[in-house]
Amino acid sequence: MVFWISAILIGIGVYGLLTQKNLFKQLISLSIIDTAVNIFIIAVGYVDNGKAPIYSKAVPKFMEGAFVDPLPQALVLTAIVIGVGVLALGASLLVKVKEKHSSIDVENMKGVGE
Amino acid sequence: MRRFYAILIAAALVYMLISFISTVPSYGKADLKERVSDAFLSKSVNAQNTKAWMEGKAIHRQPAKEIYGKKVKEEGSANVVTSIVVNYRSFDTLGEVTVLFTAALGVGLILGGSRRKQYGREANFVLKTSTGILVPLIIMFGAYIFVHGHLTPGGGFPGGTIIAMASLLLYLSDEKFFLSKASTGALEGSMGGTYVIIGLLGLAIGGYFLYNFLPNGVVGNLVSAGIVPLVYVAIGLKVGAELSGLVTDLHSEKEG
Amino acid sequence: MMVLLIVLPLIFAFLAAIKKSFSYPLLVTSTVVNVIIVLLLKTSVPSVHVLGGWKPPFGINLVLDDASYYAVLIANIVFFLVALFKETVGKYSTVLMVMLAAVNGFVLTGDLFNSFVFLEILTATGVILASKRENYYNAFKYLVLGSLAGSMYLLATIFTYTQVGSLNMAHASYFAISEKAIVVITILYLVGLGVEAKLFPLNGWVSGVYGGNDLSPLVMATAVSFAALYMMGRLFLTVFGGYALHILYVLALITIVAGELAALYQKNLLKTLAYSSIAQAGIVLAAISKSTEKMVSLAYFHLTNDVIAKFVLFLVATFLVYNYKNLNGVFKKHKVLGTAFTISSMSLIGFPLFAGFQSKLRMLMEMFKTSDYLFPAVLLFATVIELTYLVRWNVKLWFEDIEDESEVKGPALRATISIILAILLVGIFLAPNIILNPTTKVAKALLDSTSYINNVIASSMGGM
Amino acid sequence: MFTLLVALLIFSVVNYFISKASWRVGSIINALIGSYLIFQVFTIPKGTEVTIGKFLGETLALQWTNAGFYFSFVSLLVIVAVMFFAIKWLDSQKHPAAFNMFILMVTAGSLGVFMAKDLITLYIFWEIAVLSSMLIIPMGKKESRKAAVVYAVMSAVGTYMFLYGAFMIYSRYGTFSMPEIAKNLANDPSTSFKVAVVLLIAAAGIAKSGIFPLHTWLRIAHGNAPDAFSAVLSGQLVKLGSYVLMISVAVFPSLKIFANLKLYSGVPAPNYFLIALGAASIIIGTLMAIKQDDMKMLIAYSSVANGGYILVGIGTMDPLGFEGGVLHVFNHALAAAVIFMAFASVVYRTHTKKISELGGLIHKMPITYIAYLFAIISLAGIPPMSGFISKWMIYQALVRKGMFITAAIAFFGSIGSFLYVFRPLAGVFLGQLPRKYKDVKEVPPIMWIPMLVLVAISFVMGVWPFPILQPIENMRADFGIAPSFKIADAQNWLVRGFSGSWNPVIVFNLFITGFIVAYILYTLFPKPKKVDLLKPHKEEGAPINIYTSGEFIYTPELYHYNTKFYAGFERMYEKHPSWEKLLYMLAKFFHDVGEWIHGWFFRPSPSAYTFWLAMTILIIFWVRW
Repeated sequence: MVFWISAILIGIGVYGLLTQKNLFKQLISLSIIDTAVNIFIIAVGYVDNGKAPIYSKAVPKFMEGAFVDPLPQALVLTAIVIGVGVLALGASLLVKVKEKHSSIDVENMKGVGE
Repeated sequence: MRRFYAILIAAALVYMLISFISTVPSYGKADLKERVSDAFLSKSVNAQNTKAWMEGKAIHRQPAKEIYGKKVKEEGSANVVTSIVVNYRSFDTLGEVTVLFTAALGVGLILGGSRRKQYGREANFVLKTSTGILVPLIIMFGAYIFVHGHLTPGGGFPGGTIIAMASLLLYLSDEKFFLSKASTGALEGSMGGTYVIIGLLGLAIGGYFLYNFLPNGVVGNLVSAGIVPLVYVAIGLKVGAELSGLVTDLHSEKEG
Repeated sequence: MMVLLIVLPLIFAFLAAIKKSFSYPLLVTSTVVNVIIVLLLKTSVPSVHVLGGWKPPFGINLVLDDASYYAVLIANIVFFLVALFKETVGKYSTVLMVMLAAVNGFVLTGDLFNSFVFLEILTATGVILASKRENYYNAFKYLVLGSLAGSMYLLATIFTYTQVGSLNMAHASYFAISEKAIVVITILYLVGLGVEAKLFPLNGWVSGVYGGNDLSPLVMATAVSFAALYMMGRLFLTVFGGYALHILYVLALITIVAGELAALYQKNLLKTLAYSSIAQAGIVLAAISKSTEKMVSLAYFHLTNDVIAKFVLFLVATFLVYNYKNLNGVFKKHKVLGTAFTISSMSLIGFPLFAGFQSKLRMLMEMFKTSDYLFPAVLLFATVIELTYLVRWNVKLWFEDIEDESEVKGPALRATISIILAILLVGIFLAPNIILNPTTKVAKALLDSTSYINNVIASSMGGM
Repeated sequence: MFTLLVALLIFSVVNYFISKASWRVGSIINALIGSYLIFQVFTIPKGTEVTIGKFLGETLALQWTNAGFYFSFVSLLVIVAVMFFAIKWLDSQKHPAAFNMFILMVTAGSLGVFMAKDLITLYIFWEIAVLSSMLIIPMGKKESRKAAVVYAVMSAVGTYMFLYGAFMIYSRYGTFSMPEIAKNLANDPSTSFKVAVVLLIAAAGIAKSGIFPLHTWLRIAHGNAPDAFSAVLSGQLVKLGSYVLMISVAVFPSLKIFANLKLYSGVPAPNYFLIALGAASIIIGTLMAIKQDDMKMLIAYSSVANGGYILVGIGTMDPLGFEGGVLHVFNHALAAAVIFMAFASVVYRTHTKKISELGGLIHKMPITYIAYLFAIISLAGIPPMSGFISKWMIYQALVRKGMFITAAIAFFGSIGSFLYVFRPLAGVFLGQLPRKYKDVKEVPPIMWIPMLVLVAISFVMGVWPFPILQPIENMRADFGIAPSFKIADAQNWLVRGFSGSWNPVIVFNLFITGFIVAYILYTLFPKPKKVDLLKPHKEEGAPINIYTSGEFIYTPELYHYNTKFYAGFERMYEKHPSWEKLLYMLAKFFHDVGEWIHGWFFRPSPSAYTFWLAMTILIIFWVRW
């Protein structure tokens, strides 16, 4: 089910990228796709009844099936940060696009035609 | 019409992805024995025989063992995700730090502001006062998060982000507030450098870049897991400085 | 040792963040040091560096074999050459250092997720470089496409993980992935990497990024392009040996034709060259997709020639475009630059006396030997079109009557480097083996996944 | 031989720097080197083979054959003449140093082509010749820039078809060496392969020698190249094409290769096809030449027609036809070179190449006039010049083979050539001298001597053709085309054909007699008087009301009788379809496709990129399942 959600989220992101004329909305669509992929990654590592992979007094022992897969979580951590970086870059570019082309709407931008 | 086609395409993509998903083990049925994760969880990477493991003949099954509160020779952080992020796959994290570094750098270069942007609206009294109270607490909380990264959920990235929240709060509450680029840059650079230097020390001492050359201690203790807390502190400060710098860039404009 | 290639530029970049005014000297230092390290590394091919001492497939490992060594060599030399141009580099020296680290990491890494991380750094730095000279919208377009591709790449990596159980390339190569899963994985990788490798409908960003300013084409069209195409070979030949190659072949052929035709239409010098670089990437990809040792070797031989020629072309073209309003007859004022430009473009077309001839003819011959008649026909057709626009530009730049009377002082460094590289192109024609020997090794290394796997496994047994 | 070529190539670069210091020294050195080369080609023993080296495991080699000798000799004659001509002519040019360098490269490239033993060597030197000539062409006037591009593209189309053919051969027989290929082709059972390969190889020749579908570059390239270089282009570079055509039908013995094919008029279908192309070129070249007002373009079209003659002659693979075709190479080379040099001299002095702007230069430039006169006599194929012999041989062969339509076309072309060569003669040299050229002088001796030397050679070979026929006979023997009788019979002073024989010396004497009689008559009749062309305008003001032969005369130039010289004749085909336009349409088509691709895939917004990315995944996904 979670897989389906992530697939549908990717679809939504793609839909957004395809239809939105506002560049910032496109950036957000991109972010949705990122999130969808992250959800997928986390979902891939889920084990039924598994706990968060942290040893503590409550779960001091390594046992088969006791924990969910920690590796996807580590990957997602990285992926999220990368997403943040890209988002920040994109946003700052859009600030400048707005300055230069007077709009961030694809149809109203001035001086982008070749 | 455009939307209709877009829906069609998106639907086709979703259909395709769902058909892809059939190749993945169904939700909740992931078998960690077939993955490297079991070795991470049981902290027994060094005990594995690579060739046999890859061939799949080996005992993928790891024996159950007590870990919390014990001295584990291989790895010492209670949080396994942290042990992966900062130890087993620390190089990824170096890359990750670099991405963030690049983003901050890029935002600085693109926006190129050098003085505080004035919005012309005064923050209200509640915000101002509470900022004064909250900022030290937030910073402390952030520091707590990344110092305990190897024990509890969290770590350098969340901790750093929380610290950056503090500076964001300061920006929101005060039109005059401006962090100098030089200071955030210096912290950022020196902390990034620290991370790399820790790695290089590992290379010098153990022969491998990012080698854990400090004793692991007892799993669950604050002082344990070798270089992990050090790296996480560096990352935390670096991310904090970076994101603060990013916030600074977004709130600044060009001279004149 | 090889990890220094990635780490040193990185630490220099961090240092540059502390003191901005040191960034350019640091860039020069790091590129020089890197080139020296690469040259020293020659003796330790093949070797594997296990990061943190965590043996593969559990930890991350860097693999230096003949293939990655060659790619690293080219990339570092390119960065060294770019670093010499202080004015062009401008404020972007820190970015270049990060990018250098990323290129090296992308090429050397033996881990799929790690390669994703470096790919993202490449995209991010590429976007920053592209935004130079207020080229923001094109940079944004690249960012969107690049991070979409990144998502695909990441998805593919995760699918691989669920199948293989690790992220290690050697393990993925070793593991018999089920037929159904490998289709999924290769499609996603093809799309994800296709954006950087300039595969046809995914290469819309190229003209905007290469044609937008004077710095990004110099590194993107050469070092980054080389790294991406290297990774294409690494993934599709070594790791997923043989899957999806026919799709790659078809797309590559379309890429060639589309790139050349778009270049024919272009009126802007930089964009023309950008499209030509798309077409060249198509040729390389088509050759890679044949997956025979000879063809792969020729693919990288051709790529090397293209990289050298493109470096010279962009070096000259960016100088011209950003110094003169009207380009008619500018080479009358800059004879040396003009000569280098002409030699490089002739090499690109494949005239005898220049390097491109060697690679193109050999490729044709090899294709005919394996009785593939389609690729040569496309290649020759593309060459005719390529010749049309390159000759048109050469004639325009050399012979048209000068309209822009202003005269910019002759750039001595640019002229020296471009003419040296141009002479190198002639040298490669005379002695193709100086490039062919290493590229043959590259092809061997890429196609021989067994020894790749064995290297990695051995590293986990006996250490470094 | 190889050292010679390499030395030439290296020295060409050296010469650039010498010429930078003093281009005159450079061009004198060039001329000396050229002269030395002429002697050199006689000293190399036939059959010498030199291995250049290995390429892809195949040996590249040069071989000195009879054909190579003949073509090299003809080429060098033209090139050396132009080199001497250039010593003075170059001072009207902007890039003398580059000219000196590239013309030496052209020489090296062409010699390499004629010496090549295998197709790859041929290709390499071919491209060197193309490349260097391509860089000379744009040194001319404004239009020449475009000309260079058109030239390069057309040439490339042919060349890459050639290359494709060469590799097809290689993939089948594993060799590039021409003698071996000839052997293998003769024994190959697959007809379609042979036809394809021969036509692909011939494509390079078709493009280069300006045969019908790819002839359009001649007009623009010859017409706009630097004037003296047009002589090399038309006289020499075009002959590279003829050489390749000869390879495709004679070196690869077409009669043997296509022995199992149906014969049309005694020649196999592929040859017949080539002959048809040649015939088409004759028609197009002649008709278009008649129309031209630009004298260089006029001769450019005549080169198309003459290329057609050569192809028709060689294509018949008949002893006489072959000899005629090959001899026509020599005749046309010399004639075209002299004509273009004469034009170059005219342009050198008057700075225009429009026939309608010139006139009456016979008084100012008599030597140039004489050179031009004799050259066009040879070009039109009138005895006693050597042009007659080759055309006669070709007619003989055509009639004998029963190709009456082709023969008729050839005759038509011959008559047409009278028309078009007369146009510049009348327009440039005869008639009234425009006032602005009243101070024009004859060109200096260093420019007219090369012209006269070439004319003299052509003349002598017309009277006594046996020295030049001998190497052709050797060539013919090499290719195994044996006649039933001796064609060139030096002992009896006879040139034989199927329908009879003739003695060139007697023919020459007859013509000289006729000329003397005509001259006597000319001196007896009263001399013509000169009228000032501009006089009526000066006296009467605007000459709008003047009306003559259906035209209003708005400007004095329209008085010139060369304006619309063949108007009546041209009207007959003025609405002809233009092949050149068709090719431009093709080019435009590719350009438009490029625009379309650009607009759809490369320019658009992030949405469109996403669209293509999604479509790619979906299409791959759909294709795979």
